[in-house]
Amino acid sequence: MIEEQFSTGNSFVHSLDPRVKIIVAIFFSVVVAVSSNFASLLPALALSLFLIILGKLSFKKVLYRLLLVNRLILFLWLFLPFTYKGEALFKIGPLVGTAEGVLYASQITVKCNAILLAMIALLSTTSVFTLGHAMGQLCFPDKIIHLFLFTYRYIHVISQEYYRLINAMKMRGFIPRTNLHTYRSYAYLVGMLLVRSYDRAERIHKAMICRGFNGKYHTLSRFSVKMGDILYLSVMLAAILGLVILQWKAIA
Amino acid sequence: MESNSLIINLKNISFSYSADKLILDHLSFQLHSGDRVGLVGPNGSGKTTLFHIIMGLLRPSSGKIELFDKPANEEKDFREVRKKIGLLFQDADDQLFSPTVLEDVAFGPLNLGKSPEEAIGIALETLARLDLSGFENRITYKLSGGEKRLVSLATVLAMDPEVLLMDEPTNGLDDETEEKITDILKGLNLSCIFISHNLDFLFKTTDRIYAMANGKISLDEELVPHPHIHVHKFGRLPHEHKS
Amino acid sequence: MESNSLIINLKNISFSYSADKLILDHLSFQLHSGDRVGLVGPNGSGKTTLFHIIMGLLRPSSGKIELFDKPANEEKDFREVRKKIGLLFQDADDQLFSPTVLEDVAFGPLNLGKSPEEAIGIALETLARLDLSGFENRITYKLSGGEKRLVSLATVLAMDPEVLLMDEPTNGLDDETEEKITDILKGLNLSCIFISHNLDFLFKTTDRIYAMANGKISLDEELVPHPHIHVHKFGRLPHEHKS
Amino acid sequence: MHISEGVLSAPVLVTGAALAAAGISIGLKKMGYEKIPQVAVLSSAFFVASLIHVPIGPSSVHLVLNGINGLLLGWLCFPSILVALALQAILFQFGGITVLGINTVNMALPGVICYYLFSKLVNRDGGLLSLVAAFACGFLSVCFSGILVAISLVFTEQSFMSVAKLIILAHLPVMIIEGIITLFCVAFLKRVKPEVLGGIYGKGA
Ligand SMILES: Nc1ncnc2c1ncn2[C@@H]1O[C@H](COP(=O)(O)OP(=O)(O)OP(=O)(O)O)[C@@H](O)[C@H]1O
Ligand SMILES: Nc1ncnc2c1ncn2[C@@H]1O[C@H](COP(=O)(O)OP(=O)(O)OP(=O)(O)O)[C@@H](O)[C@H]1O
Ligand SMILES: [Mg+2]
Ligand SMILES: [Mg+2]
Repeated sequence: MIEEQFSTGNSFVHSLDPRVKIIVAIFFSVVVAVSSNFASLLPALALSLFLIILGKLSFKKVLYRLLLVNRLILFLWLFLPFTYKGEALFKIGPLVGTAEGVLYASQITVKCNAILLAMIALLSTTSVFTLGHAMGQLCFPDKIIHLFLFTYRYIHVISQEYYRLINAMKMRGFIPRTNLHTYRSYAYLVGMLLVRSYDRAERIHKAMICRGFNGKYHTLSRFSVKMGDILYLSVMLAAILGLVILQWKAIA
Repeated sequence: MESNSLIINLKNISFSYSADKLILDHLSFQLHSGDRVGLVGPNGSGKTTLFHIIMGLLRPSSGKIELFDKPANEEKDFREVRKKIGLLFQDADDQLFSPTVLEDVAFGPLNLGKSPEEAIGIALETLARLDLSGFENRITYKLSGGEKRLVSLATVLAMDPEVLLMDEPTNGLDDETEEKITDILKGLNLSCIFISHNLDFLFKTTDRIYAMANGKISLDEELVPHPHIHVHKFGRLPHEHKS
Repeated sequence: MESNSLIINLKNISFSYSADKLILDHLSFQLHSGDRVGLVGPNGSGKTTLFHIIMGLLRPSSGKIELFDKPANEEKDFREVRKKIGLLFQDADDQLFSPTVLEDVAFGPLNLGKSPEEAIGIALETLARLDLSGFENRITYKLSGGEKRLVSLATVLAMDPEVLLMDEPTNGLDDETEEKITDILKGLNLSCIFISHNLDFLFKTTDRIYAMANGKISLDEELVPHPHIHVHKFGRLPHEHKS
Repeated sequence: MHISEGVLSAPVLVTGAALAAAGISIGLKKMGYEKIPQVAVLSSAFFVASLIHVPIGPSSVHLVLNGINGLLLGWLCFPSILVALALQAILFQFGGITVLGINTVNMALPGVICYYLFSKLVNRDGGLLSLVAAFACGFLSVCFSGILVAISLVFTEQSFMSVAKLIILAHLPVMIIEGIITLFCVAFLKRVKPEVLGGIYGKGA
């Protein structure tokens, strides 16, 4: 169920220092999210596509991801052209689509996909555990980091428990339908998962205590910055600065 | 049901979880009505996987599955079959998800379309059959390991299956509970496949033992009786020599 | 350390999770340095509970605990003791909570105040000792059951304990892995208590076996060797007669 | 319930991030280091459970469960939901970095509100009242989330109004299902392990 589809590979992007990738991802996302002009959005989309190519990721898999995530965008397309005020561009029955509406919807689409592609190229090419450690070194609050690492660790154990339970239900003829029996059974399933997690948490806590845990977490991970990392970081930050200038010029 | 009819027929089944390792490798296997079969093999050899393939919880990458003389390919086909084949999971904890024993045992019959009254009737009857009368209102989660195992068996038997697949039924049980389960299983008049690391248990409850290795199943039909001497400490505590 | 000194001394310990059932009932038990002890008993007889009492994870309702000749009453007392007693849990998934094997094995030494470099050194050494070199960067949740068990053992040994408590170390393992663990445990020069349902395993790894029942512990010291004849099918598959 | 990247305006994103930061810091204060494994394992359970799709007519919806998350975790549901959303963003690209704050607020704030509204009622011995409270908890938490999502959209751009209304309307069946699931789930927990509901997580450090 939970696979890190893009995290393995031997491209240049895969070998980058995860801290560099996180910094670039944050700057890129923020700049693109607040941009409001095609003059900067289209170069941003091009840049993120370039990152995907650099990561040697399978286009088919990436495209599939995009399709899944673009459903809300599709939904917006059904409305925005008609509700956004502006000059009439086309008519479907009584509905009037405006040029501004279409432009606005296209803008959102480009923004969303540019950010998504960059996230896939930067974050999804790193294993979640590595990301967690890197965030720790970037001075994120350490409680969050440990919560993040622990949560990911146990998602696998609990999803296995979930699959075994749901299989056991199937095995006894359970077929989900729209009825109370179905909802009650799912509720019991969720309840059982929660109870088991509670117990497991207690056992883990005990196991930690037995190994001398006294509330303080230590981390072992350290990363070393290579020449390539610095180069990449400088080029990317320059490119993002370029996007800022483009956007600023367009407004001015 | 005609005796000796073919219940499970697997032909050239291959399966893998990930590209790098084939778990089942062109495996073929047949179970006839009335067969009582044991299955042994090292950890990770794919025994549990095989059960899940038979039940349609996992789909093979190639090969053919025929159950009760009909090909089974889609979820729809397996849904029918699951009413007739009962699977007991390796970990009884995975099988019991309702708050009380009664609700859990009645879950299957309810899914088969029985009315709540009928389902309760069937549940109580099945519990009685396994000597579990009085357990109805116990909280499943608080049962002991052996009790959980017995109640799981009840949940499966309540569906009145023709075939029973059990994954390591004696794992982690103490001798007394193990003996109780062995007796119950010996007494059941069903076709069955039991996975176990416990050869002595299999010897008592099955007629034939297959071994799984390298993604294939092989049968060792020969009886190789061999006397040997058994000496050990701890002889005063109640204990039993299996086989 | 002086040999034969008293390491664990439990006097009249009583414990219950809920008012209606006493799990430990005025239990007394002693472990001396160098003792290798097995513990058997039916499911739910309180074996795991006993381990948790020794480690101070549960507090008895009455009775006295002395560890390494000092009374242990409060969390503070137990903290010291936990550095010297290593506990292996029944479920390895509870024990391995770090992302990677190296981090998990280094967790204990780090808590004992070692520097990261020292901790890594100890971790690598311990892994090598258990034949697990090369496992450092494996993701813990992706290990197989047997591997998890071995790595859990490494996490405990990395703390260099004087006493080892293990809760059903061979449960669910195939013969080969079981044998490997048995060999490793036989080779360890530690005092230990092993809980197991597997008498043959205990016979190989311990000198004495205690039985737990009705909230008490009793010892059966007598050796009762008794020959008997063992005949079974399936003799051609590689198998081993334990004991 | 997620809002994708690129949809919301800068002021909404910044407000969301600020509110989330406030909620998270309250949550983190209440979460001592020794509680991290407990909250984490429970968060994983919620993560997994929220991937369950339950059928409704010809379609299906996935569970949200922010009501029961709030009941169990109180303010800690802020960090819990933050981490779950971050993982969804990394693993499935649902949501993203800039919307992480607003999405966290939209899910976690209703959880906290429901904790204050219903925690006492749900934990009462009285049968019917506590069940009604459980239903209301599940129903309203999704309802509030829907309203917050709608507000985020409308504050971004007036022309989102009809989309926002439709989103709330579309969530009506989800609210009912969440109510029912929460009701049965609470009934389950009360019978099987009432301590879980007792709010040992929620009651602060
Ligand atoms: N969900 C899964 N994803 C990936 N690999 C899996 C999964 N389940 C099992 N495996 C792997 O498939 C192999 C076969 O597993 P399976 O559980 O069928 O073995 P088994 O014979 O039942 O072993 P055991 O005696 O330990 O129960 C093992 O190597 C296991 O690690
Ligand atoms: N956290 C708990 N709350 C309430 N009761 C418990 C708890 N843990 C264990 N028990 C009960 O206490 C009894 C003793 O449990 P314990 O786990 O110590 O047994 P055990 O001898 O280790 O059994 P097994 O061989 O199955 O591991 C059992 O009846 C069990 O149901
Ligand atoms: Mg198995
Ligand atoms: Mg135990």
